[in-house]
Parts: sequence; structure tokens; C-alpha cells
Amino acid sequence: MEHLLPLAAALPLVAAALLPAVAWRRPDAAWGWAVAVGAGLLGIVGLLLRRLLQDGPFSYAVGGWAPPWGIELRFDALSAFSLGIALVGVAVLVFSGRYAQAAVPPQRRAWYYSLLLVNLGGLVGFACAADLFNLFVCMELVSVSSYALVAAGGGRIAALAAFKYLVAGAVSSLLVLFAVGILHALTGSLNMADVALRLADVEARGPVLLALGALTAGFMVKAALFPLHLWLPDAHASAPSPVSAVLSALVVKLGVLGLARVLPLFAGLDWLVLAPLHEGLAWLGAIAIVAGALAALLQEDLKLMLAYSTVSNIGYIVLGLGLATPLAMTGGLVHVFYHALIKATLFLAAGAIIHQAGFRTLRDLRGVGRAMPWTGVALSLGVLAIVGLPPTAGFLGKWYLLLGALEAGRPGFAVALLAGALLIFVYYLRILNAFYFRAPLREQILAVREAPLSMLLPVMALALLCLLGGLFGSGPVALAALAAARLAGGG
Amino acid sequence: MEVLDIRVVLAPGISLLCALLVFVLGRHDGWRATFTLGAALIKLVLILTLLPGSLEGVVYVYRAFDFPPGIGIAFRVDGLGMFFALVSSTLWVLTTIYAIGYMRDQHDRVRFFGFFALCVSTTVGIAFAANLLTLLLFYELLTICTYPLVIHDETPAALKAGRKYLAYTLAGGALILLGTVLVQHLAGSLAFGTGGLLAGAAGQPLLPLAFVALVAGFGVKACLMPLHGWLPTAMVAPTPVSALLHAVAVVKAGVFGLLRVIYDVFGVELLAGLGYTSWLAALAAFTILAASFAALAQVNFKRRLAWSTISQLSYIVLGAALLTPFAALAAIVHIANQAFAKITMFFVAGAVERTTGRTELRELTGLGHVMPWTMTAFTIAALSFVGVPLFAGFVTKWYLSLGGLQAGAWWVVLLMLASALLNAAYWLPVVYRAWFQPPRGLEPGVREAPLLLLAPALVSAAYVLLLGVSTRVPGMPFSLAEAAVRFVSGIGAAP
Amino acid sequence: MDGGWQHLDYFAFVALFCIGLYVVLAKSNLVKKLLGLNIMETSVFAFIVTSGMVDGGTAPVVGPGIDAPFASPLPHALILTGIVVAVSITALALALIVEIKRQCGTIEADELKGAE
Amino acid sequence: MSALFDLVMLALLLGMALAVARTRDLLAAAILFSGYSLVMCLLWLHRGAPDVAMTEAAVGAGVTTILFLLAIGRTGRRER
Amino acid sequence: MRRLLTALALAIVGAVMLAGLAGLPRPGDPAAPVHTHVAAHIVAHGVEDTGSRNLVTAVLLAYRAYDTFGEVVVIFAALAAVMVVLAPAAAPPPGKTAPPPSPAPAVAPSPVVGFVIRLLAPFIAAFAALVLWHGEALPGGGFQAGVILGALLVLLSVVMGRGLEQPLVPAAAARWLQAAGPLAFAAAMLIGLAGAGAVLGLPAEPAWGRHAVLLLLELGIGLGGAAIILGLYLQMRGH
Repeated sequence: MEHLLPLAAALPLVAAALLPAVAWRRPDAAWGWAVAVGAGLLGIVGLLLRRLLQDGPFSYAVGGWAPPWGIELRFDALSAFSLGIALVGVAVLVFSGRYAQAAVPPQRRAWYYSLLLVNLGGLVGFACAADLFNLFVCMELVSVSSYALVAAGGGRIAALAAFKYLVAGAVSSLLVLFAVGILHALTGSLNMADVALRLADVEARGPVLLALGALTAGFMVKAALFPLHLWLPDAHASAPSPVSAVLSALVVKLGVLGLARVLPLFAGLDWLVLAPLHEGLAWLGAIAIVAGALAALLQEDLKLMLAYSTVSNIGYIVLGLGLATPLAMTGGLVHVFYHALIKATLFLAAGAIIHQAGFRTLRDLRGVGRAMPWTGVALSLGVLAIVGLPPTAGFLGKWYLLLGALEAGRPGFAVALLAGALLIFVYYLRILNAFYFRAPLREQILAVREAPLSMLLPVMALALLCLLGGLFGSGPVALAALAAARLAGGG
Repeated sequence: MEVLDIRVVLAPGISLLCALLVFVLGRHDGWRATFTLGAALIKLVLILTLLPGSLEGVVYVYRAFDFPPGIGIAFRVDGLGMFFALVSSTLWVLTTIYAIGYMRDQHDRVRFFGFFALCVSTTVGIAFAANLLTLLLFYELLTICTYPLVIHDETPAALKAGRKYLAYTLAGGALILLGTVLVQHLAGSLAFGTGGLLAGAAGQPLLPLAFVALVAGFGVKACLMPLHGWLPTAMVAPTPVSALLHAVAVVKAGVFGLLRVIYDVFGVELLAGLGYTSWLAALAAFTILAASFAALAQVNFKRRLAWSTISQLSYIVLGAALLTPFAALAAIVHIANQAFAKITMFFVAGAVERTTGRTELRELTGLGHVMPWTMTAFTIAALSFVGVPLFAGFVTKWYLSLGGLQAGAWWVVLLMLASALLNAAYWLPVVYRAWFQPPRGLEPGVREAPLLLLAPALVSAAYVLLLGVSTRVPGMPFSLAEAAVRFVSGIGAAP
Repeated sequence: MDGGWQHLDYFAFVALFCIGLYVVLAKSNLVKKLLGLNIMETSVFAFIVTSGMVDGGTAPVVGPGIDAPFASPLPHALILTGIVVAVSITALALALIVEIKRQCGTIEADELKGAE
Repeated sequence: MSALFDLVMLALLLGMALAVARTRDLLAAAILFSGYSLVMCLLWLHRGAPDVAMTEAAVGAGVTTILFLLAIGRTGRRER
Repeated sequence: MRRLLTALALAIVGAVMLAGLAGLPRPGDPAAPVHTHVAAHIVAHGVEDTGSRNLVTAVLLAYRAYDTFGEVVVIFAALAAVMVVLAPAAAPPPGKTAPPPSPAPAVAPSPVVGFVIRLLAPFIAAFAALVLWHGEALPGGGFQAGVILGALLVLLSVVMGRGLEQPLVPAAAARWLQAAGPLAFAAAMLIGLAGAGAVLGLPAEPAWGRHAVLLLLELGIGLGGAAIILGLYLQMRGH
């Protein structure tokens, strides 16, 4: 049972390597295998989660080498994000079946699924890593596969966006590696708990600050926090839609999860006051909420809108981390999970619509909601969730963030958050207006057919989760509160 | 006494189910009418079965979901909620019948009736909400569900009105969310029924912010000046929608929310000490007068109705803000009085428009000769607004004046008189011209409105009369309002 | 080996890092940017390898007759992985560059910006 | 002696990196980078890291350079 | 303006890094934490724990085998990435006026070079095998051997002029070989689970067990690395 922890990440990673060989003769067989692996991953994560809820966090020493000599994996409340990874992963893999047939050339298809599996495996590994270098390796697994997946569909904008993404991502990864090197040089260890322990005795302040700065900057780029978000919109908008879903729902979360993992390393240093860093993060988060929403408002391209909305939503999460009170961090962390579900719903629904209609701007897509009623319902549910309308899943994060802002004695941030939420509402309203209440500009729109079942099913399932996830949200909230308490308690 | 009862959640659930059925199976006109009307009747009966208990002070509760954890979507039927639910579900039956007649041959009827049912579901949710968050939840859902109705025509004007409507109400919703968070922060709870959640939070620096946020948030839908701008614009909607907006659901949700804020969130005792409500009363008084003057200036029937609504709603706000038992009684009773009189007016306006194509007030001249029943309903409603004794409006004015005197605010009596004069100034000439001047420029063959449009108007007009004369009949709305006031904690005994 | 010089290493690596960063930021040619990225990467590798060295030490291979102190094997293992990651990224980036050239006809960032 | 070796290596590294940055001939830059990697490899060998040095020689100087040359061959050798 | 900003940014980055690094322990200091904590344990127990005299190999394939597993998947992902980016699209995207890709430089090796390479090939292969085999005792190991082997394959495909149409290794076999690294790790995971009670553990029984596992991993890494490098080369070279 406990051996499932290292196998959770290993299953998709090994399967990814086998996929091109297994599906060599028939590229489309890769789809079935990939979905099966995704389902397996979901099962494993479910078992791990059950154990977490029953017995609390648990560790695994890979190879039997006790930490800090070997690599430790740890499944704690923060790792519970694996559930989001697995859910979105399965949905995306299922959705890809029909989508990839049209959008990914046949010779690339097996490799495409292979990269998706690498991405998911890396994400799960990242969520469960308790070792700094293991964290880095998993991050690279995710990064390398993400860069390539952006360009998987072909097209000049996609290739350019992928390159831009690659350079930004590689520099940020390098910063993280640099910081890992410094921390290793200071403590001689790579195990995070051990590093935190030994860092408390380190007297040299300069290297510690440098490591903290490099980690923060690196993860901020990964999270596309506002002034460092420039790589994101093109990459997320020009990628194939299932890939956009993975990138926006899961991959950007690496940055915030990474921050949540490494900031506690520095909590034991009595000379180090983290308050200015928190303050800065809170401000950047608040600015990101509003700026991302404003930028989204200016877009005409459906997927670009969704991409900027991700910039804005990352702002929520970072604001939560920055306010650094238990309630605020609960809000931020629970939004990590729910934003994953919601944004995946939105990107997949948008993907289905763009795939069926052949247009991607709001003007061209006018009236498409009537032609694709079920996808439209799913998209609408996703929209209501992302604007945070109760009782959807999106409300919970907002609720706890607001409470947290008051708890921190910062009602100003609560007001900023609400202003951002209103802006977000406005730009999502444009989508619904265009899809439902405007006369079609293109006459082809009326002839658009509803998406095939293999696309509709994952979209509807995710949309339902956006609703039910809110109504039955006590589990995720409890886990987020647990993780927040650990963060606030200093590791 | 609190009693766990599933009927509490069934009532909004029926309308929700109806909405889903309409969306999925509603293409056939007959089926759709059956669903909508059937659900309306079943729900009315269901709520009526709760009435006897409510009259005796039984509070029915039900807890549905743990969202957000620790707070929960919970339902609770007290006298106030019961009163609102009863008014809205009675009116829903009438409006449904009317809408079936009115929307015949219109486009997108499935969407219309689906969202129509959703609106009523959320309205009952608002009435039965057991805590501020559940109230907010249904309040926001109401905003979303009315939007497709407001822009039903999909004309540029309708879309513009819809945008304005959303901008106002969503901003209001955000303010309420802020207020809710503040209350949760200050009081640690959001549940109604304690006679003042914030009673222990006196002196907190964030208290004024909470009051302003909540009052402004609910004040948007309650059309408290200067937050009323969306309502006249929203007149582009189909008439049943206007009726729904003005009488049944939206604006009433706003005033109902204000009543909850004053009686259940802050509590009469706390507010009496803080003195915020005198500002609110002054604002309401201003709104009553200013909106009446604005109504005088209108020549379009529906626009004058809109301004009249703004003015009338502030009666309720004023009644609540005075914090005395008589004033509270007036406020609660006026929810029904205004609703029935106003919906009569809208039914008439719609019937006239559908039958003769006329939308301006001066075009009503002489219509009494061709559409006597329609104009009878109109006249009853107009007299009620003026406040002629034996009509519903008089009851409000009477008790509001008494409440003002109880509070030592003699100016309320003057305000009532002034308002009565203004109402007379803008309704009675229309009545006069309709009955005592010959019709002009009517095409031959114009006659009484069809039954589906006329019957609801007559029924609601009859109800206006009933409300005016039944204040001492047990089991009638007035007695329910009395019961509700009796259980508003801290306000003292009602008469 | 005397020790004093090795701090100089760190300074040299910072200089290399900055040269690489300069190329990434200032050069327009995508291949050139990628070379800059590689320089940055090697500078960080060099830093980590150097952090694991020991005065008078040898390679961490245990054998008969070796009693000198060993350099720490841990950073070496890390950098082996790091090098592999770096070459992976380089390969992918070059593939993207080839694709960009095929699609857009140029690999100069400023021309690409003008074209799109 | 050993310090001198270090110094020379570091100076070489800096010089070659600067040359990579300055030259407009991509082919030359790639080959210079290959040389840079070899110098780095020597430095690491000297630091007691033969495994890393070997890998750097094979990967940094070998595979990376081959890939660069192939890509330059397909995209043009001149910068700007 | 832009240059100024760049210079400023570089100056700040450089200054911050210098200021930070100056506080680190002096490199080479035997008392630095780098040497006294985890590394000390590995130096003291590495050989007895893993049976590998090369401690880097011990770290790579035993203590931190999970990272190395990630590493082989990364290099596999690089291949997948290049395939996804460069594999021919079914139909050219509409409206593209870009010139056709310039072919790879026509390297026509002289007969002498070809002869020398063919002559050297067995020796290079043997050297690769040596590097691999002695990964436990000498510097070097699976990956280095793989790169050498891969370089050899690349050289051979250059001189023999074979492209994708006539691959050096049959395509189906190449796919399996490219997966060799992760496969070997998967096998090692199961072996560890059965023999040592932990994923990626080294079995204590039989005595040669742990050597076999290390060798298996080295082989997988080496063969996989070579196949992937060849694949990368062929894909980058184009048709």
C-alpha cells in the first residue's frame, strides 16, 4: 500500500516511454493506453488520498534509503492537489481522443500522448516531493513536456510561443537549481525537512537571502505572477486546447505549490523576517488580480481571454499566500485545486467549441451556444464557477481569501479582490452574451454540431465537479486548512 | 420553536425542478404550460400548508449543504420569510397565467419560462434563507436568472439595459459579499434568528463599513436613491418580466434583504444605539419624494410605473429604519400591498399594449369605454397608491404614520400626506381621462383584453381590495405580518 | 592546493552567468539566445560542482590505497542530471528554432515580432 | 601551480564566453561553445569530478554541439 | 534605452549574486557542511550499502535513483518533444509562404574519413562497453557510455549515409530501445519491491543481486541514451 507513493508518478512516466513503442503500428491506439494509464493514476491517487484522510500525512523512503541520505517522498495536505492533477489529467486524455485526430498530425500523435503522460507524472511527483532536487527534476519533467506540447498542434504562433515559454521557463528553472545548490552548500542536505532544520543554524545571511530570492523569483516566473507573466498568454492560447487546459489548470500551479513548499524552509531562521516578502507577494497578487482581469477584458480571442484569466486567478492564490494568515492561505490553497477544475472545464469547453465551429474569436462565435447546447451548459457552469458565484467551487477560495484579508487586518485587499471579481464577471459576461444573446455573425455557426460524446463527457464531468465541488467542499477545504496551518506554523 | 421540515427545501426545489423540465422538455407549448402552472400551484399549496404553523410562531428549518464548511446552505421559515414567500408564490401563479398569454408567438419561450421558473425558485430561496450567506447565494442567483429575461428581446436597447442592470446588481452583490464577510469576521456566525448577530460587536471599527456595505448592496435592488438607475432602464423587458422585477422578485428581494439586515443581522437594539438608521430613514424619505416628482415627469406608462416603484419601495425601507413596531408592521405589510397593486398596474399596462399597441399615458384616454374591466383593475390599483381608505395602500400609510409617531418622528405623517398628494397628482388624472373622456384614434374593433391577460389583473385588483379591508380577519396576510413583527426580537409588542 | 583562490571561482561563475543572461536578453537571434542559456546553465553547474570540492581531494571513487579526502559525490550526481536536463532543453529549443525558421522564414526575434 | 591552472582555466572560460557573445557567425559561436565546454570539463576534472567532466565532454561538447550544428545548418549561419 | 536597462539589470543581478555568494563557506573547506553531513555518510557507507566503489554511481543509481529515473524520462521527453515539434504535419498549414527548409549541410565525408570511422567503430563500441561495465568502479557509467555509443551511431549513420528511410536500427526496435532507460528503472522498481521491500531498493540476496540491478540500470540508461541520441540526430537532420 505505501509503495503506491513512488509508483504514482512512476506509472505515467514509464507508460509514457512505452507508449510510442506499443502504439507504433496504430497511432490511435495510444489514446486508449493513455486513458487507461490516466485512470490508473486516478485510482492510485484516490488510494493515497484515502490513506491521508485516515492516517494523516505519510512518507516513503525510496529504495529504503532513509532521509536525508536518500530521497523522501511525502504525501501531505499539499500533495492532495494530486487529485486535481489526476482528475484534470483523465479528462484531458479522454478529450484528446477526438481532438487530437483533427489537431495533431498522425505522426506526432503517440508522442503527444507520451508527453501528456510525462507532464502528469512530473506534476504528481512534484506534488509529492520532499526533496529539493527531486522537486527540481519533477519540475523539469513538467517543463520540458509543457514547452513541447504547446507546439504540438503546429502553427507559427504556437512555435514562437513555445520558444518564448521555453526561455522563460529555463531561466526560472535555473534560478531554482541555483538556489538548491546554495542551500546544499549551506546545509549539506537536500531533504527539505532536514534543510529547514539545519538552515536554522546557518549564520551567513547573504547566501540564505540569495537562495530565498532565487527561489521566489524562479517560482514566480513559473506561476506567471503578474509582471513575470509575459510568456503565458500566447503559450496557453496557441497550444492545442487540451494542452491549454493542462497548462492553465495544473502547470502554472507548480509555481505556487513550489513557493508553498520552499517558503517554510526559511521559517526557522529567527533573524529572517519574512513579512516584507509576504507583503510584496500580497501586493503583486492583488495587482495581478486586477491587471489580469483588465487584460482579459481587452481580448477578442476566446482562449486568450481564458489565458489572461489565469494570470488573474494566480493573483488570488498568491494574495492568499502573501496575506499569510491561516484563513487566507486556506483560501489560496483551496483555489489552487478548484481553479484547476474550473479552468480545465473552461479550456476544454472552449476547445470543443473552437474545434466544432472552426472560429476562435467572440465575434465569429456569436450564437454558438444555441448550436451546442450541452457544451454551452458546461461552459456556463464553468463561467459561473470562475466568477465565484456561490454555490460553485470558485466561491470557496474567494470566501476564505476575503475572511483572511479581514483576519490580517487588511480590508483594502478584500475590496481589491472584490473589484477584481467584478471585472472578471464583466469579461465572462461578454462570452455568455456572445454565445447566447447575440445574433450570429457567421451563418456557418447555425450549422455547427454538438461536440462528439468523447469530448462532451469529460467536459460535462468537469463542469459538474465545478458545481458539486463547491457543495461538497468540506473535504478540500479541510485539507487546505491543514496545509495552511502547517505553512503558518512555520513548516 | 424550531421544527425540521423537508417542505422548506421542497418549495424552492419545485421551481428548480420545473425550470429543468422546461429547459429539457419545454419545446412543446402544452407541456411547458403544464409544468410551469403545475409547479406554481403545487408550490403555493405547499407554502400554504406551512402557514398555520407560522402564524403560531413555529419556525421550520432545514439544512441542505455544508457550503461553505461550517456555515452551510440552510433554510429557515419564520414569519417574515413566510410572508415574502407567500406573496411571491401567489403572484407567481398570476404572473405565470399572464405570461402564457402574453408570450404567445414570442421567440425563445423555452428560455423565457425556464429562467422565469428559476427566478421564482431563487426568490423563495431568499425568503427561506437561514443565514446571510444563503441569502446572498440566492440573491446572486436571482441576478443571474433575471438577466436573460431582461435582455429577452436581444435588441441593442435590451442588451444595454441588461448591462446596466448587471453592473448595478453585481456591484451590489459584491458589496453584500463584503458585508457578509465582515459580519462573519465580526460575529463569527451568519445565522438569522438571534435577534441581532452583531449585538456583541458594538464599538468595532469595521461596524459602519459592514452597515454601509450591506445597506448599499441590498439598496441596489431596493432602488434606494441614488442606486436606482437600473430600474427605469430595465423597462425594455417584456411586461411579465417587468412585473416580476417590480412586484414579485427582484426589488422585493432587495427590501427583504434590508429587513433581514436591520432585524436579524444588526438587530433593533444595536441599531437604536448606533443611530445609523436615522440616515437610512432620511434617505428613504428623500427617495419617496424625489421618485414621485420624477414619476410626475414621465409620459410613458411603464416608465411612470418604474418611478412609482422606486418611490413605493422606500416606504418599506422607511418602515424598517424607524425601528418601531407599527413601522415594522407597515414595512412588512407593504411588501404585499405594493406587490399586488403594482402587479395589477403592470398587467394592465401589458394588456393595453397587447390589445391596442398603446404605451403612452395620454393614449389611455377614453379606454374605460372600450376596456372597462381592464381599466377597473387599473383604477383600484391607482386608488390604492393614493392611499384612499379601504384600499391596501391606506393600511401602509396609516401604520407607517403611527410608527413614525412611536419613534417621535412627526415628519413621517407629513411625508405620508405629501406622498399621497403626489400619487394623486400622477395617477388620478389618468383615471379621470380614461373614464370621463371619449376615446380618440382607436381602430374600430378594439375591445376588452383577452381572458388570459385580464383575469390575472382582476384577481390581483380584487386582492388589493381584500388587503385593504381584511386587517382584522385572522389568517389573512395582515395577521401574518403581525405575527412576524411579534417575533422580531427587541422591537416590542405589536398592537 | 591552497584554498584562497577558490572563492574566485564563484566570481567567475557570476560573470559567466551574467554574460549568458546578457546574450539571452540582448541578442535577437534565437540560436544565440540558446547559446546564452547554455552558458548560464554551465555557470550554475560549475558553481555547484565547485561547492562540492575539497582541498587536496580526489574523485569520489573508493579503491585500495586511496586515503585522500573525497570530493562530495552528491553535487556530481546532481550535475549529471542537470547536464542531461540542459541538453534535453537545448534539443527541444533547436527543434523549435528549426520549426520557426520553416514557418516564419527567420529566427531573429525582432523580425519575428514585426511579422506577427 | 594548481591555483595558476585554475586562473588560466577561468580566464579562458570568460574569454570564450565573451567570444560566443560577440561573434556574429553562429557556426563559430557553436564551435566556440564546444571549446568552452571542453575547458569546463578540464576544470571539473581538476575539481575531482571526473564523472561530470566526462559527461560534459560527451554531452556539452559533443551532443549539444552536433545538435547546434544541425540546427544552424537548417536555419542559416549568419546572425542578423 | 534598452541597452541601458539591460546593463542595469545585469549589474543588479551580478551584484546581488556576488553579495550572496560571498557569504558561502570557502570552497574546498573540509569542514563545510557539504562534506560533513550527507556526503560524509555516503563516503563512509556508500560502498558497503551499494557495492559500488564509484560513489557518484552509488548516489545516482542507489541513493538517488528516483531522481535518475526522472532524468532518463527527461531525456526521453526531449526525444518525444523533438518528434512532436518536427515530425511532418499531414498537410502544410494553409497560407504559408515560408521558404522550404534548407537541407542539412551536405557533409560528404572523404573516403578516408569513412574508412577510419568504420575501422574505429568496434573499438569505440568496446570503449563504451568498458565505460559502462566499470561504472561501479571507475568514473563513468551508463549515461556516458550511452553518449559514446550514440555518438558512434551518429558517426556511422553519417558515413553510411543512411536516413530515416533506411534506418540503422529498425524503427519498431528503435522505439523499444528508446524506452530502455525508463523500462530498466521500472524493472528495478519491481525487483526492489520484491527483493528489498522498497521501490528501487537493492536486493540483499543473492549476493550478486545488487550488482545485477546496477548493471541493469546502467545498460538501460546506456542503450536508451544511445538510441535517443541517434533519434534526436536523425530527427534534427531532417530528410
